[in-house]
Amino acid sequence: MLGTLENSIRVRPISSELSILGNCDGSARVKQGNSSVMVGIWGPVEVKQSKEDPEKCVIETTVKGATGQGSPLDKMYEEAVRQTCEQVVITSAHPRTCIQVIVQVESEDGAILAVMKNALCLALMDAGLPMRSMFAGVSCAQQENEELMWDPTAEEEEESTAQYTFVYENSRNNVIYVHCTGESTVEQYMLALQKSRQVATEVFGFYRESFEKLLRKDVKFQMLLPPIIKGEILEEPE
Amino acid sequence: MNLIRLSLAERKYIVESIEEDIRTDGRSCEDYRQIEIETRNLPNTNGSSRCKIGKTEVLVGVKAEVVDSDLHNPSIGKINISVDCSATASPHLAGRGSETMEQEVLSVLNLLYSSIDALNLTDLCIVKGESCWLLNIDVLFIQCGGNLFDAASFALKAALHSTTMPDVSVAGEGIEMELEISDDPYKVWKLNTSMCPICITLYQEGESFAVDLTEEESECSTGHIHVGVLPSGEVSAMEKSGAGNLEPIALLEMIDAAIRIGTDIHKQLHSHLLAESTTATL
Amino acid sequence: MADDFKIAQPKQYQRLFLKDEIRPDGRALTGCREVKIHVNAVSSALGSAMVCYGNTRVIAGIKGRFAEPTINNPNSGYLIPNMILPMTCNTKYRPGYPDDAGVAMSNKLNTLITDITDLMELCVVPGKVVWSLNLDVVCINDDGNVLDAAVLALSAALNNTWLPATRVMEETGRVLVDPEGERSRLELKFIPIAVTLSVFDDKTLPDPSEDEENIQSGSVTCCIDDQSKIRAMWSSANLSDDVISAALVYVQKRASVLLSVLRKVSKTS
Amino acid sequence: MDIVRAPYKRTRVIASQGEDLEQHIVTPGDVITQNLDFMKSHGTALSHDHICATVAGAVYKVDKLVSVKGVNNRYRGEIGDVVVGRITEVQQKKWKVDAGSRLDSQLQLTSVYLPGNISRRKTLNDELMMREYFTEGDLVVAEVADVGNVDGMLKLHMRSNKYGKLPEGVLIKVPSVLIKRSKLHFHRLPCNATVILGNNGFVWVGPHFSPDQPIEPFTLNSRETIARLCNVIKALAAYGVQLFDTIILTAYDISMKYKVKELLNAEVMEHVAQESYEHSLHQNL
Repeated sequence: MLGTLENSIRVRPISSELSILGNCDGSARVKQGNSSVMVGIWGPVEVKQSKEDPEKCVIETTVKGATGQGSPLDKMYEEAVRQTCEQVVITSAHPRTCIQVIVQVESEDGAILAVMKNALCLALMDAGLPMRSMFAGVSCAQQENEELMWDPTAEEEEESTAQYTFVYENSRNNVIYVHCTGESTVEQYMLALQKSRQVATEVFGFYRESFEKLLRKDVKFQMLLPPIIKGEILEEPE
Repeated sequence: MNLIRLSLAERKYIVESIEEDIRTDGRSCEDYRQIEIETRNLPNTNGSSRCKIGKTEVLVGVKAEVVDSDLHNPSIGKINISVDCSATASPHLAGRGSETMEQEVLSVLNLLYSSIDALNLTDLCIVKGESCWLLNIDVLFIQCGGNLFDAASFALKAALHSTTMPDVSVAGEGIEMELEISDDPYKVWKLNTSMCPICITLYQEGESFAVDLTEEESECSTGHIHVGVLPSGEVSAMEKSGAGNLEPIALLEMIDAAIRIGTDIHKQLHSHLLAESTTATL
Repeated sequence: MADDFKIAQPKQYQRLFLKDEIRPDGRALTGCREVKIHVNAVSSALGSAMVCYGNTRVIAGIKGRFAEPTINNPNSGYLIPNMILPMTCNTKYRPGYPDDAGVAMSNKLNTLITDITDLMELCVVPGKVVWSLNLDVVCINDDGNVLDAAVLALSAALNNTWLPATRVMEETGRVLVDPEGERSRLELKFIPIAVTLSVFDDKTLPDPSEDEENIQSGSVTCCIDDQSKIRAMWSSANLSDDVISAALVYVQKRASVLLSVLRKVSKTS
Repeated sequence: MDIVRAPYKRTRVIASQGEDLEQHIVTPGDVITQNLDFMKSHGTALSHDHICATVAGAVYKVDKLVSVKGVNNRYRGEIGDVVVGRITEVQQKKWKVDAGSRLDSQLQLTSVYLPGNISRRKTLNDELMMREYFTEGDLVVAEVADVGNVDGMLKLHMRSNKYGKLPEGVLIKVPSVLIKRSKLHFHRLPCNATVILGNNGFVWVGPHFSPDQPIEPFTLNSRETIARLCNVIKALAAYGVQLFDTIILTAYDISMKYKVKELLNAEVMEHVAQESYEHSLHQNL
């Protein structure tokens, strides 16, 4: 993707596939380097009465690691995925329903939380769920010489002194999720927060590209395009 | 795996169609859907493959590690298969819902590879009585659309075929023995998969039987047998499961069909894998 | 009447108070509940502490046992944190198996204390026996902000942990605790303090109560150590950079207050 | 025929039009317009004095109403739609029907014509007999009578003798946007088969049938026809071609040069879908 990043920021190639699973409402696979995550979304569907919420839809998340055996980290990832969904999805639009989010890690080589979030965003978009905004996950690792390294591999993460994962949304460019571990000063933290935003902007561009590709491929979309507005643009914002 | 419910009318139509030898998607009873196989798709493994049959999609990864030899079998390596059904196959399978199905597939795969000839395990021995290779084989179902057993066995064979094992050099002796695993990507050897069986599952439907059932069709079947077929056309393993009973004559007929279909798929699988490995090395 | 309104319209209820720059429990917007620390609350543990944040009450206890080290790190001991949220502390937790929230919190504690002490110090007989310290954190009552209380309790407990002296039996090679020997203090490289801010509408409220946690749109937890370094941060709220840097300033201030309390308590014990 | 193969990568793109696609595609969070005179509809929301998109898709504007249509939306339902569904639960005086919408749909006992085809008061006896009429798993065809205001739950009715339980046949699920809106949903095709295109994306293929009469016994030929129809519908749907009776028939004719089971091959599916699509474009011009 990428062309407008600062020279110091390097990320691994990112690729995506959309609508890969036939039996769910939305799905996506995102690969960043050797990390690959697949997300499937069911819903909104009817929910058991015991879990029903009369005002909004309930979000349930399951995260499965690459090895099959559960890891204690999965629970933390589940919490992270649910929190992001609740931030972004307009849950009041579908009361009394439930959305199931299934995250399957296919192979893991660093920046896994960011890859999860990116796959999650594309899958939510693919499912056509109403969202306040898109979001993009960016991981970076701070090395011993205080330099930042974006989209680290597992090895680079291991060697770093601090690891950050930020998730940005695109309507106000705010941060909606932070996961940071290791040791850093407030200044280093703020620097990472601000610089990572550039990567997020690139990821948003990548999302758009992925979607245009999907929509172009399908005649399905052609008929969605209303003939009335073909060639006519809505009012440009002043 | 009772996820879809069919009406009596649909069941009747499906079973009658199989008895008439023209199934709901136009195949005859002994026709397979197309089997899409690609290998080396997981970069962090020694060998891997993805197999798609209709909607069914399965991913297999092989990871090798050095372990201590077994006391009772000092001169052979080990394999360890694990089967996992991703919740992406269906939300009902999240949590413990998929365990029965995983167990069933695992037992069939273990049965296929329980015979010592299936994979030449002596190749996996590094130092007799000291250390050997352990192949950790992860089978992951991504989508389920019927005929999981066969898909898993095809993917497993393809993954083993694509597996490259690093060379190991041994220095010293006794307690001071040290193993050095080379990381040179060209100093590798491949497993001999010529005797790896594949599984052909035949499902009993009413009065007749069929292979490669779709999800809807498996809903209506009463019982099935798994036949492990070798490339030579010999039967290496067999298991009957599910409800229903079989006439001995029908059973013979089914085995006959399994061998016929199995050898054909073996042949095609072999040439496909060969073609793929040559393009990969180029 | 007020109670009905609170149950039916919790968010409106909260907004009415916030408009007047006050929180439902009488605190100022940036006010925190009273914090109490009581170290060595459990006499049978190597180190322990009880922490109260208003009605939230958490106990941390550290128990040591001998264990075999791993082959890769023959001289390193273990620190195993475990967060227990029993059903009795709040009705939202289910009985029986560990609650998801508890597992997620244990993970957070684990990442936080990875480097807290030199694990080599926990070595008893190199390659053979090391100390394995179980850091159990039990929530007695959950009235919001359990994570902060848990981190504070854990820090206070670790800061007051004394390892007993050991001796090795000549004949059998077994390791025993020597009750007469001099105990050694567990040296910490840093003392982490967690400060949570709850985000509601456009306000960030420190030290949320349970009612506030139920209606918040997200929260930020920042862990700062005694050298003012960020040790961990978990945030699930929609925040601009300005809000984050303002929050960090607040967190630093608050952490230094808590830290001085913790130091005072440790000294007197 | 080769069974084992490498995965098929779709290369050809059926659609070639839509050069000006970009300006109509929005992703969630994009500002559609700042002009608040517009009324917002599906797929849009008000945020910070802008009308923003909440789904990824195309902007749609009718007079002052703006909406964004996404690709994979669940079936929403409109009054008067004909839907095919599966009974999931028998409850007191009503059935629950899975019709692919967000919540299971409801079918009241009072809104069903019972055998005898007369609209009469339902007795306690009828209530006890509910499982005799429709039981769990049965496929039914019905009409949408009402759409719930808040949660969008569909209420169905069967007050016509064309609605009711479906006999032996095959159900195919396609995305609901692929069903072309039309007045006719029951298509008695000349190839001796009936196709019901439910607005909810559930397509039923089976023999000709009429209420209260047993269907003719199947022949090899009729089974083959049904299988062929199923396969071409799947092929068209896989490539996102909108479904209506003539395109299905066109595709059916085009597919005649292949054996039925060859229609399962990705290449053949693509070929059939492409040719039928081009053919239908031609006819429309």
